[in-house]
Amino acid sequence: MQATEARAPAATRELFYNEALNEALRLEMERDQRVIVIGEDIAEHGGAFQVTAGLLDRFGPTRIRQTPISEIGIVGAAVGAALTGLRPVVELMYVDFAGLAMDQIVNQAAQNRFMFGGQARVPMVLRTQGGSGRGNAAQHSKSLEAWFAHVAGLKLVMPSTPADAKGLLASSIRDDDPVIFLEHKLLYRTKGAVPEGEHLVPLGKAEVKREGRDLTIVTWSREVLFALDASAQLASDGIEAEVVDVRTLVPLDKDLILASVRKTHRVLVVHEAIRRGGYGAEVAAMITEEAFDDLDAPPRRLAGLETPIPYAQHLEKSVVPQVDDIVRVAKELVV
Amino acid sequence: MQATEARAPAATRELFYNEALNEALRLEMERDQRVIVIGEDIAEHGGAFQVTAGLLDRFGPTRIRQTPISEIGIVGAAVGAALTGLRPVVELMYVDFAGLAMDQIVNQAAQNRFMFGGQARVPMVLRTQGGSGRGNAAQHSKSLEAWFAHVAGLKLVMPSTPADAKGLLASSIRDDDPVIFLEHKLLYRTKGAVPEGEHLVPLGKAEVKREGRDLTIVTWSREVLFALDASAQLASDGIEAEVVDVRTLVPLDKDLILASVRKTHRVLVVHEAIRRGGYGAEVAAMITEEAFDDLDAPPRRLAGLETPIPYAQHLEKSVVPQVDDIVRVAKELVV
Amino acid sequence: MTTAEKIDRKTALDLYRVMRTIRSFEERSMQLFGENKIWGTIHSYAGEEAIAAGVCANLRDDDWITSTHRGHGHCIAKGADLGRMFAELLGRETGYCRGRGGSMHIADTAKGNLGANGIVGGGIPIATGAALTAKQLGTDQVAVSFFGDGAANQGTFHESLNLAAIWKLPAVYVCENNQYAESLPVKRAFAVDDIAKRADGYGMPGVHVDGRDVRAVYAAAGEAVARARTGRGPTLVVADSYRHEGHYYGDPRKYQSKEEIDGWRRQFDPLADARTWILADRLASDADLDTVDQNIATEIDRAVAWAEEAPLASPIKLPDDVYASH
Amino acid sequence: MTTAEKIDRKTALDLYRVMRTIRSFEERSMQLFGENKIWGTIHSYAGEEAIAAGVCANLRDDDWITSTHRGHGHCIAKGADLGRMFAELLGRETGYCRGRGGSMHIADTAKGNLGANGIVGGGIPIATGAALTAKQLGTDQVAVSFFGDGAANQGTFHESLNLAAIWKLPAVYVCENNQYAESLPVKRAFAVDDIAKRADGYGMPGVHVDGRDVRAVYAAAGEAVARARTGRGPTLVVADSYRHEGHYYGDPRKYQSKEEIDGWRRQFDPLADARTWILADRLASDADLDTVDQNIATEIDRAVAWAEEAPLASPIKLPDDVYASH
Ligand SMILES: Cc1ncc(C[n+]2csc(CCOP(=O)(O)OP(=O)(O)O)c2C)c(N)n1
Ligand SMILES: Cc1ncc(C[n+]2csc(CCOP(=O)(O)OP(=O)(O)O)c2C)c(N)n1
Ligand SMILES: [Mg+2]
Ligand SMILES: [Mg+2]
Repeated sequence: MQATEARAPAATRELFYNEALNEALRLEMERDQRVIVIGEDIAEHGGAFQVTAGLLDRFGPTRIRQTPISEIGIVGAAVGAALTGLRPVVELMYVDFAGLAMDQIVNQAAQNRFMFGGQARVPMVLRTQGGSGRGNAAQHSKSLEAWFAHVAGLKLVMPSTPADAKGLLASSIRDDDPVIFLEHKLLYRTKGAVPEGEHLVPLGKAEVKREGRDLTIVTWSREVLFALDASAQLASDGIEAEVVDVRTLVPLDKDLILASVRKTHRVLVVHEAIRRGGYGAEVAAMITEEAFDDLDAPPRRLAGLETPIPYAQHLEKSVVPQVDDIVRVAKELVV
Repeated sequence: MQATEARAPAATRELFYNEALNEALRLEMERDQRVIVIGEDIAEHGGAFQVTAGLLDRFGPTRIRQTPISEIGIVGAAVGAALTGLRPVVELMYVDFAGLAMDQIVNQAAQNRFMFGGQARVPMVLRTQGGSGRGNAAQHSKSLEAWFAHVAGLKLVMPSTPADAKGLLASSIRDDDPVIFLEHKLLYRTKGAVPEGEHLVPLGKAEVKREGRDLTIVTWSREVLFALDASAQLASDGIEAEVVDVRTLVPLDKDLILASVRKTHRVLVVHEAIRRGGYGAEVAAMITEEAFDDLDAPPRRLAGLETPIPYAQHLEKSVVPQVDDIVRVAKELVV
Repeated sequence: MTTAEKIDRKTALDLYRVMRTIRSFEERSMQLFGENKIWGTIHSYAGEEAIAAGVCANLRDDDWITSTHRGHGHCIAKGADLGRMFAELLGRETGYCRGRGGSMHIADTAKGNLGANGIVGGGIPIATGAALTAKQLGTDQVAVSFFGDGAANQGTFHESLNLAAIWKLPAVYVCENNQYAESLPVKRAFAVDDIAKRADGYGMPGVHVDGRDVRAVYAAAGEAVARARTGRGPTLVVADSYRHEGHYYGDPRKYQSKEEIDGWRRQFDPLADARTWILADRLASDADLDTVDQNIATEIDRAVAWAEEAPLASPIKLPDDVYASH
Repeated sequence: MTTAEKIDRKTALDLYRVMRTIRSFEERSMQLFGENKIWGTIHSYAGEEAIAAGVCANLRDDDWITSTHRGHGHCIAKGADLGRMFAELLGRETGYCRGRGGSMHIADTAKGNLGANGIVGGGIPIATGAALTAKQLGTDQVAVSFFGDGAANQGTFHESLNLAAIWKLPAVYVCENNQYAESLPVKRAFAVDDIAKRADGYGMPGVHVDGRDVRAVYAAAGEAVARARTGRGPTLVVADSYRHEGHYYGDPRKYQSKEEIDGWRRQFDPLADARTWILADRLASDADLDTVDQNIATEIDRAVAWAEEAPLASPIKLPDDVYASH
């Protein structure tokens, strides 16, 4: 895989995150006949979050394959299709439903290559979305990246901007391994500049979304936006936070994270998933192992409370890190 | 729940780990008619690891309810039974099959109480076993505690000795919340002294299985035995390792772990599960957060390589921490 | 199809009252949603009232049900308090779930409602487990699982029905075939005409009933419940129906034509039908039914007012609500 | 039951050869296991050879199969190299999976075997996906999923058969009913007599065949494969059989009486049966068949010797074998 980032920058337009994903799907489907989309509600309705809108008209019902509600059947069919020559992109409507399909994701997709001694490859993408913020309650709001990160054989992507969404989805589709691609329900209607035409963001590369010298905030998905807002507030108090958007959780760009930490000597890891056993623990533990002597304070974690996500708006907000929480903890850390 | 540990010590006998579990099941079933066991192969065959041996004869086929191969149906039935007055103990033959039942474990069992505002309780135990060491390869050898630890609403137990197996299983059955009880396939035929009669080990209490002053090894399940062996070797080189057996991963006994770390100033976290996103990251991150200034070195993690478990014996050993590995890393840490 | 039986005045009025209550509840929730007072998602049961009403009229308070994302109707038919339901939708401390659940997660365990479920097919094994409890403890309780046509293609359906059949559990599986699973019409989701046929594969009776006709549902469910209660095992009941609204509040319904919607809505209105046969069978007068309607309207107003007066759910100590024992 | 058709000499000998190879392979694996040369678990396919042989005789190298934990037979019938199979069981670098897979995970993708599976029911959706590839790319390939009676109670069975039916995929689902799922007899796992009945619920043909009779299997599978290949959709074939050995090597078989085992073993020996009808139909002589047997014995010896000479699988860089691209 090759990053285009080195080339002359392409023209950009402002797109919503879901439009950017839609564009990536369209371009990859035009480029490669083997790419198909498979999932619930993705045809006439265009997907629960309109990521596949218009694709039925363009590619027809065999390449935009709408399914009954049969999560493990669908994911398993994608595994079989990937093994035999297609490059399926599965849309799982909510990551909370992964518990129905985890066996095919882990025991079959992720392990196939290793288990069979390298005979096959499983070029499939499982796109889904998670996160809270829409009042969908405990069965439609989880953040489950830690489950996938803990599986040998999966790659794991969580873009925070429309441009990254497009570029990382295209790269994921071209990747020869099973990629879990996690969107966030509250990012779909965020806008940003997106390069036209082919745009690839390589897997495994984090990005500094804001430079700073006083502390490093390592985060991903929707919390990147919160961290940027928080950084703006911190700046007005004279604290310059560097925001590292991890983008690809597996493989993890340790070099970029460590370089930032070695500069700022303080680190705050932020994610929406519950704290206990969250991927933030991995990031924090890795930083401590690799950069202990560079740290002026222990890495802090700011993450979801250990509860299911409640329904009511004010309750929901109270269990996942908000902008103010980041500001508060960052200040504690820098003092 | 009350620990019996304070009372006069009961008479003990040497039992195998699976016999100790069997005894706990028998005693709890005798004590409480609402306790039933449900799972595959648990009747005439006595369970894949002989944990339910003899219980069919004693309690009959309605309380030792052998099922077809229908993991999500079985776990879901246990949830429903638990909600309505039984106290089911499910035997899931291999933790690797959890991917088939994760939805009922997480979206239903774990979240029920919170989601419905405290109307109900889900007193069920999901017993299963994991780990490598028997040549069962990638789909029968995983260690998945990190998945369960990252779910709000589950408790998580991983005993390493026959006595703990008995005492923790009894406590888990009497607990009013869903408990994931993870055994290890290579522990079943290990022996130890087990108290007769009622024996309860409280959930949430770690135990120092060996005292030492030079470093703390925090670990659980089968690796406790490896750590004890390693400690003996280390001792002959003048290094005194303290071995903390976590026993209950959720709730985690932070106090005991931190007290040990504050004494030794060096810590090694060991587990068999793959390192990336393993529960060791949580333990290491917690220690760093809470005891940064007491640490003479960053907490080290020794864990499984990031591969599925291979079949061949020598390959299998090469991907999970062995006694020698613990010795080696402990020495690096103490130097 | 099971044919409808003659029904007495009291039963007719009870069934009518439940159906009207459900319809009015749904209308008011939609309104509240439109006013941004409810958030998240709601799925209207309008058009399907005959199923919940007809089935639950056969149940006792100590019988159990499991419900779905489209669960208001089941909840009401099982005897829930409307005020506490609205309070839940409005995120109040007095709601059934203290604002933690919302529309997709209302339970009313005191009345045997083990809960709505946001996971399609998620309630089927749970009802099966409840039926196991009844059998194990030797009670004569029955467990009913409501689920949609969409859920009938989930693995949980398959595994649960088989378990219930081999163990002869006192369970009734009620498949509400409202013609769609979100945007997917049943004819594209099944290659078999009659979902009830699947029962044969498990060795249990499969009954297909007109879900518009509350009398037919009442009779078919009555048989199934009696079968379960008397130890003769589970039944699959498939009830044809149609949801009047979109899948969720705000569904643009791109997958349906206006003609289809209008035609079906006219053809499938169990409430209007009930009024018609009640009058035709002279079980009650127009005025009687109007009085029922008005009483329900008043009750709904009161329930909403009660709910709106209650304090918002307290966010204090949420983590303490996760476990029953610490 | 599909009736067996007359079969020509070449086909008869081919079928016999495959069955005998499987039997001999299993005998030798058991022996090697007993000698502690193979570890982990092995599940013998002895007694069920007619199913793999009869089905795969209808397949081309570019057709796909998914197999099970009891997978040696399917692998051999699909054309695998015995040496590489033994090498896998012995943990050698020359094994099909370089010692990473073992008995429960042999694949031979060059011959269309997408792999054995340690997850009961795990291969059913995968075969369905392979059939989707064939349909999508417009080839005339067929995908066959082998699975046991136990797997027929898994959710994956249900969801996959429905998908294949609504999409008319070129898939054949072969349920090997060997009377047990581990210690659970089919009569306790199903409340229905004939598993093939389940096909009705998906709108696909369900065929019940005597899995002892390789001619019957060959014919029934032939029809199903032809149906699939010509775009007429999937079929469920249920083949009755019996496993001669325990569930796994070392199974104490507490759930079976000696009488049952002996009786069934005599009654269900497809290999002995084949010898009988081949002779009766004068398709080959005793001497011909003895020659086949001897050749296979030699081949097995050679295969084991070749496997044992190979180096153990290398543990170097295992983590690099997890991903195809880095
Ligand atoms: C496991 C799962 N998959 C998908 C969804 C998204 N979803 C919610 S309702 C629904 C349709 C359900 O159809 P059906 O069972 O027929 O019930 P209906 O909505 O028609 O009442 C879907 C796909 C879900 N909530 N859970
Ligand atoms: C999902 C899952 N559940 C349970 C097991 C344990 N197990 C292995 S084989 C087997 C029995 C399978 O029975 P069946 O499908 O009839 O195949 P058979 O062994 O009879 O060939 C079981 C329960 C498993 N491997 N996978
Ligand atoms: Mg529906
Ligand atoms: Mg079987």
